Amino acid sequence: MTTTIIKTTTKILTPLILVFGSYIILHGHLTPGGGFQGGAVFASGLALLIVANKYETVKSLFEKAPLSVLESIGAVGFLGMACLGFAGYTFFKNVIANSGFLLFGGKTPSGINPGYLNTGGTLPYMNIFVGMKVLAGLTSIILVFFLIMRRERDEW
Amino acid sequence: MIEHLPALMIAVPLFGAFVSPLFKKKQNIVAIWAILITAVTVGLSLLLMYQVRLNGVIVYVFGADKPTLVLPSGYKVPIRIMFEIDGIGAFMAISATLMSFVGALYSYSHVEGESGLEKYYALLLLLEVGILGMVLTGDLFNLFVFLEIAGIAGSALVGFRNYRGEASEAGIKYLIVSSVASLMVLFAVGILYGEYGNLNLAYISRQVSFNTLDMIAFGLLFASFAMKCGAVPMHYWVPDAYTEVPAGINPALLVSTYASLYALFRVSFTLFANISISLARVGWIMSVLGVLTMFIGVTMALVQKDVKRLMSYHAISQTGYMLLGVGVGLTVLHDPKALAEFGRTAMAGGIFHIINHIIYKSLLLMTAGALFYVTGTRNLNEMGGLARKMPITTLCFIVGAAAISGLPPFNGFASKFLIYESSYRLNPLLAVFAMVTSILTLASFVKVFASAFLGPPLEKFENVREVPKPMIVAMVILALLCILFGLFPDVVLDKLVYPAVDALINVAQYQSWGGLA
Amino acid sequence: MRTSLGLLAFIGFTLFLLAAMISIRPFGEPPHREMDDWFITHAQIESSANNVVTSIVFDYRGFDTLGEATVLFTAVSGVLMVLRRKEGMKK
Amino acid sequence: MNGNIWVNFPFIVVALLLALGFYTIGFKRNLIKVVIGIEILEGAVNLFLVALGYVRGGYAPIYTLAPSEAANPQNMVLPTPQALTLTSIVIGVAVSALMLAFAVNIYKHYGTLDVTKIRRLRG
Amino acid sequence: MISQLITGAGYWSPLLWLAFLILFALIGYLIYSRGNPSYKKDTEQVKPYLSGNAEPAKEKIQVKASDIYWGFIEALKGYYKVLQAIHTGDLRDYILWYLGVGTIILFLLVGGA
Repeated sequence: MTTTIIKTTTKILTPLILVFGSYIILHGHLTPGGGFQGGAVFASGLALLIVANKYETVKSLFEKAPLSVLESIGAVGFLGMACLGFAGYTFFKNVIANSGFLLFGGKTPSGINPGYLNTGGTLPYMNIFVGMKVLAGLTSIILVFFLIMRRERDEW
Repeated sequence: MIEHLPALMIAVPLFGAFVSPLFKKKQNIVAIWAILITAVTVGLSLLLMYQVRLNGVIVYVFGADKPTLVLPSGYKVPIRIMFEIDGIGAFMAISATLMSFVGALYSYSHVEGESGLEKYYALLLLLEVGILGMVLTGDLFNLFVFLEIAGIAGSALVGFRNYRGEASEAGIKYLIVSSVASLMVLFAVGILYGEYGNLNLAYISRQVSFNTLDMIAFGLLFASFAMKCGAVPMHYWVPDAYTEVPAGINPALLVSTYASLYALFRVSFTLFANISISLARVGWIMSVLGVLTMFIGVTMALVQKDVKRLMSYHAISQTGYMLLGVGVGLTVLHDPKALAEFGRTAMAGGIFHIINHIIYKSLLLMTAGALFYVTGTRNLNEMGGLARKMPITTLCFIVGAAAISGLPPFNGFASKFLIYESSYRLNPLLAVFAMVTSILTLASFVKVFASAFLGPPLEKFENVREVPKPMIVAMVILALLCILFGLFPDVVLDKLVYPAVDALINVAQYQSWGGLA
Repeated sequence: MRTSLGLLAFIGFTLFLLAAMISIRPFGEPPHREMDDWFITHAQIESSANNVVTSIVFDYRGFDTLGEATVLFTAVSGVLMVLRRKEGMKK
Repeated sequence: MNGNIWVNFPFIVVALLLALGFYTIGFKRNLIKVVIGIEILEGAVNLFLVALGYVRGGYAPIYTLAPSEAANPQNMVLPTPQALTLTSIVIGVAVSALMLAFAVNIYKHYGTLDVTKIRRLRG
Repeated sequence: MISQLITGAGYWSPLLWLAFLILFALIGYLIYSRGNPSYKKDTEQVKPYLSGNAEPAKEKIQVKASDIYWGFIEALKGYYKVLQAIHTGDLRDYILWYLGVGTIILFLLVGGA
């Protein structure tokens, strides 16, 4: 399934898909979407890369990609953001919200507003970690299916 | 930090599971890491039980300003997820952590040399996380999430030996059964949410009424959890899964089955309290299911040739004892006199039987795994004369077999004795079935002992040695627990079991979040 | 035999599902929305997020999301373990 | 049976989808079709959860550049079912991935996906 | 204090039971040791009598597991035929049984409500 059309479409579309995925991850606390959705979009872009290339190319491209490390980092980071609440509050307490913290700590005006990126407390952090984790996980699932299909087609 | 104990119960094994895939290529290090984490969780669960005995129900609200801030200021409904831990939750938590620790210790040698071990130990820890979340949570949707975690981790571990086709077959069977059950649970939870606009177990249990929709939700929850805990005639996945899973995972898998049993009890006693009390029918359904489970399980076990499959059918039949004991208690729950006379004793027997059965069935399955480890087969027809070669395994097997067949002074007798005497008071037929089941259990274990350990030494097992140290240590720990629980049953009853029973009976305390509202 | 009994069970179960779905409250008129009203009115104050759903997913019910991420982690580990190439070298 | 049945039409559809999923699981011979049946069940339950949260004439519970009528919280649909649905969708993805992995392994060892032949464990 | 198990209809004490077990074992051993053998050693009196045939060598006897309780299973053949027939390893039957039992439970609960 590596015709010229698909290769060209992939070249054009993949960067857009990746950028859109990261946009969804980053604006999760303002607009529809969030870590899971953005991560899924990002992973679909990588999946396009996977299915549009040859087995050897994909293998050499993704062999050294630290997917499992990335997934573990995302998961542990998510857990760590949740553990911030142990400082005086409870597990999963949103400690950064409206605290004037440098990043994502701004105050949200009540009611309808155009939406400011520098708000949300721990939510954007969690979005980023979860997005990292989801894109790594889904990509590794697609990758292992792709590799095993190509590898064992002749065995079957 | 002590007030964050319920959160740590989940966070610590979760951290261990998230980190362990990083130990690729270093199999021994990841095994030791898993043993360490599980040991820490054992300590945490013991501390949790101490806290529960100290101050009743423990409530932990996730994301609130204070751990005990159930209701926001000036509001009438709980809005956040909370853990609500009473006697039986802590009881199940202790069994879960203990069995995970023993299983990790046993796995150190049992799966040594296989590939993908970092995933194996990560999934073992995740299975423990799922069980702990199921037994500690006080939120219905959260219960579903942890049910799915336990189911997925368990089925993935069932399929660990991916070079055997049977392992994958058992894995997909377990996975499909558990996902269907969890989806029906989610459907019932959705019905309850649509009616009462909340997901908190205690709050819904105060609101729940007697209309058709509630009864349908109750039936769906009942049937789903009954299938997940392997009640006949929905038990077919149990032998497949228990047979194919590596023996080091068997303890944790057993506890995950009984976490579903705990959820069944929680639903029947607490969530639908004012329905179950007005319906002794529910108790009768549970008791009849228990009797069916006991009898069909043990009669199927008699004709098995695969040693682990035989023991899995015994696991089914022992689950019947728990259903019978607690069902008898549920039948007379609204009758204070009968409850004081024999209902409380019956529930004590049923719940005491949970931990007893977890201990000795894990011991037996581990000895079966040891046989598989040294002989490479599970077929009883091909074994024989192994008693001389592996004396400690033989001794552990004798202890476990005596315990499961209810011979004094081992722990199986204590709980079965309570169940006999109390179920006899409700209906003598139940006790008769229980005793017949016990006799048949003894018979089938005599068969295993005679064909695997006794008999002349076979020449194909000439160079069989005793299994390595960690497996020995794990088995001996469980054997000692069998003997101790059998010799001092009253201590265990007072310290562990009766708090759990009273937590199930005393609904008002749970419904008011331990008096917080 | 098997098919007929299976169809019987299937039809009975379906009838109960239909009964439940017919006797449920009317569509679009939730009777109790206290919990959701709290979320809608307090999301911007407590978790400073315009998207109420995200504030629920990551703050009010964040623990569910942790479990959800754990489910995904579990499934990835399971898939990689079930489809691992190098099979165990057992004695 | 409150009033007319057409008000509850989405819920009826949920029940029918559940029945369809159970039929697919119970009476199809191909393992992949059984997996598809599980997917149908998941879709039905997700649809049920979302349908529970709908408020007639409601707006999405998002304040960013929302129309002015949405300022009244009573006009917003319930956000909780959407969060629950998100969770259960991700869980469904995880379950289906693992089931398909098992199916691949089973096909490699048994050479077939016929459920009536994948029966080495019985009795 | 001696540990005992109160069951509402009496009690059971494992330690007491163990003490009595040991006691009676001792008594039995005493009676056994008082007696003296009335048979002569290494004559045919001590050989097992298998209806006149010679006893086969111990190493030859390997009882297969499926031969144990043959009579029991033979007597319950009809019961076991039904039971084995129910246990088809078919994945779809698992779900169908769930549907059936769920229907029965729902009928018992809702029908009675």
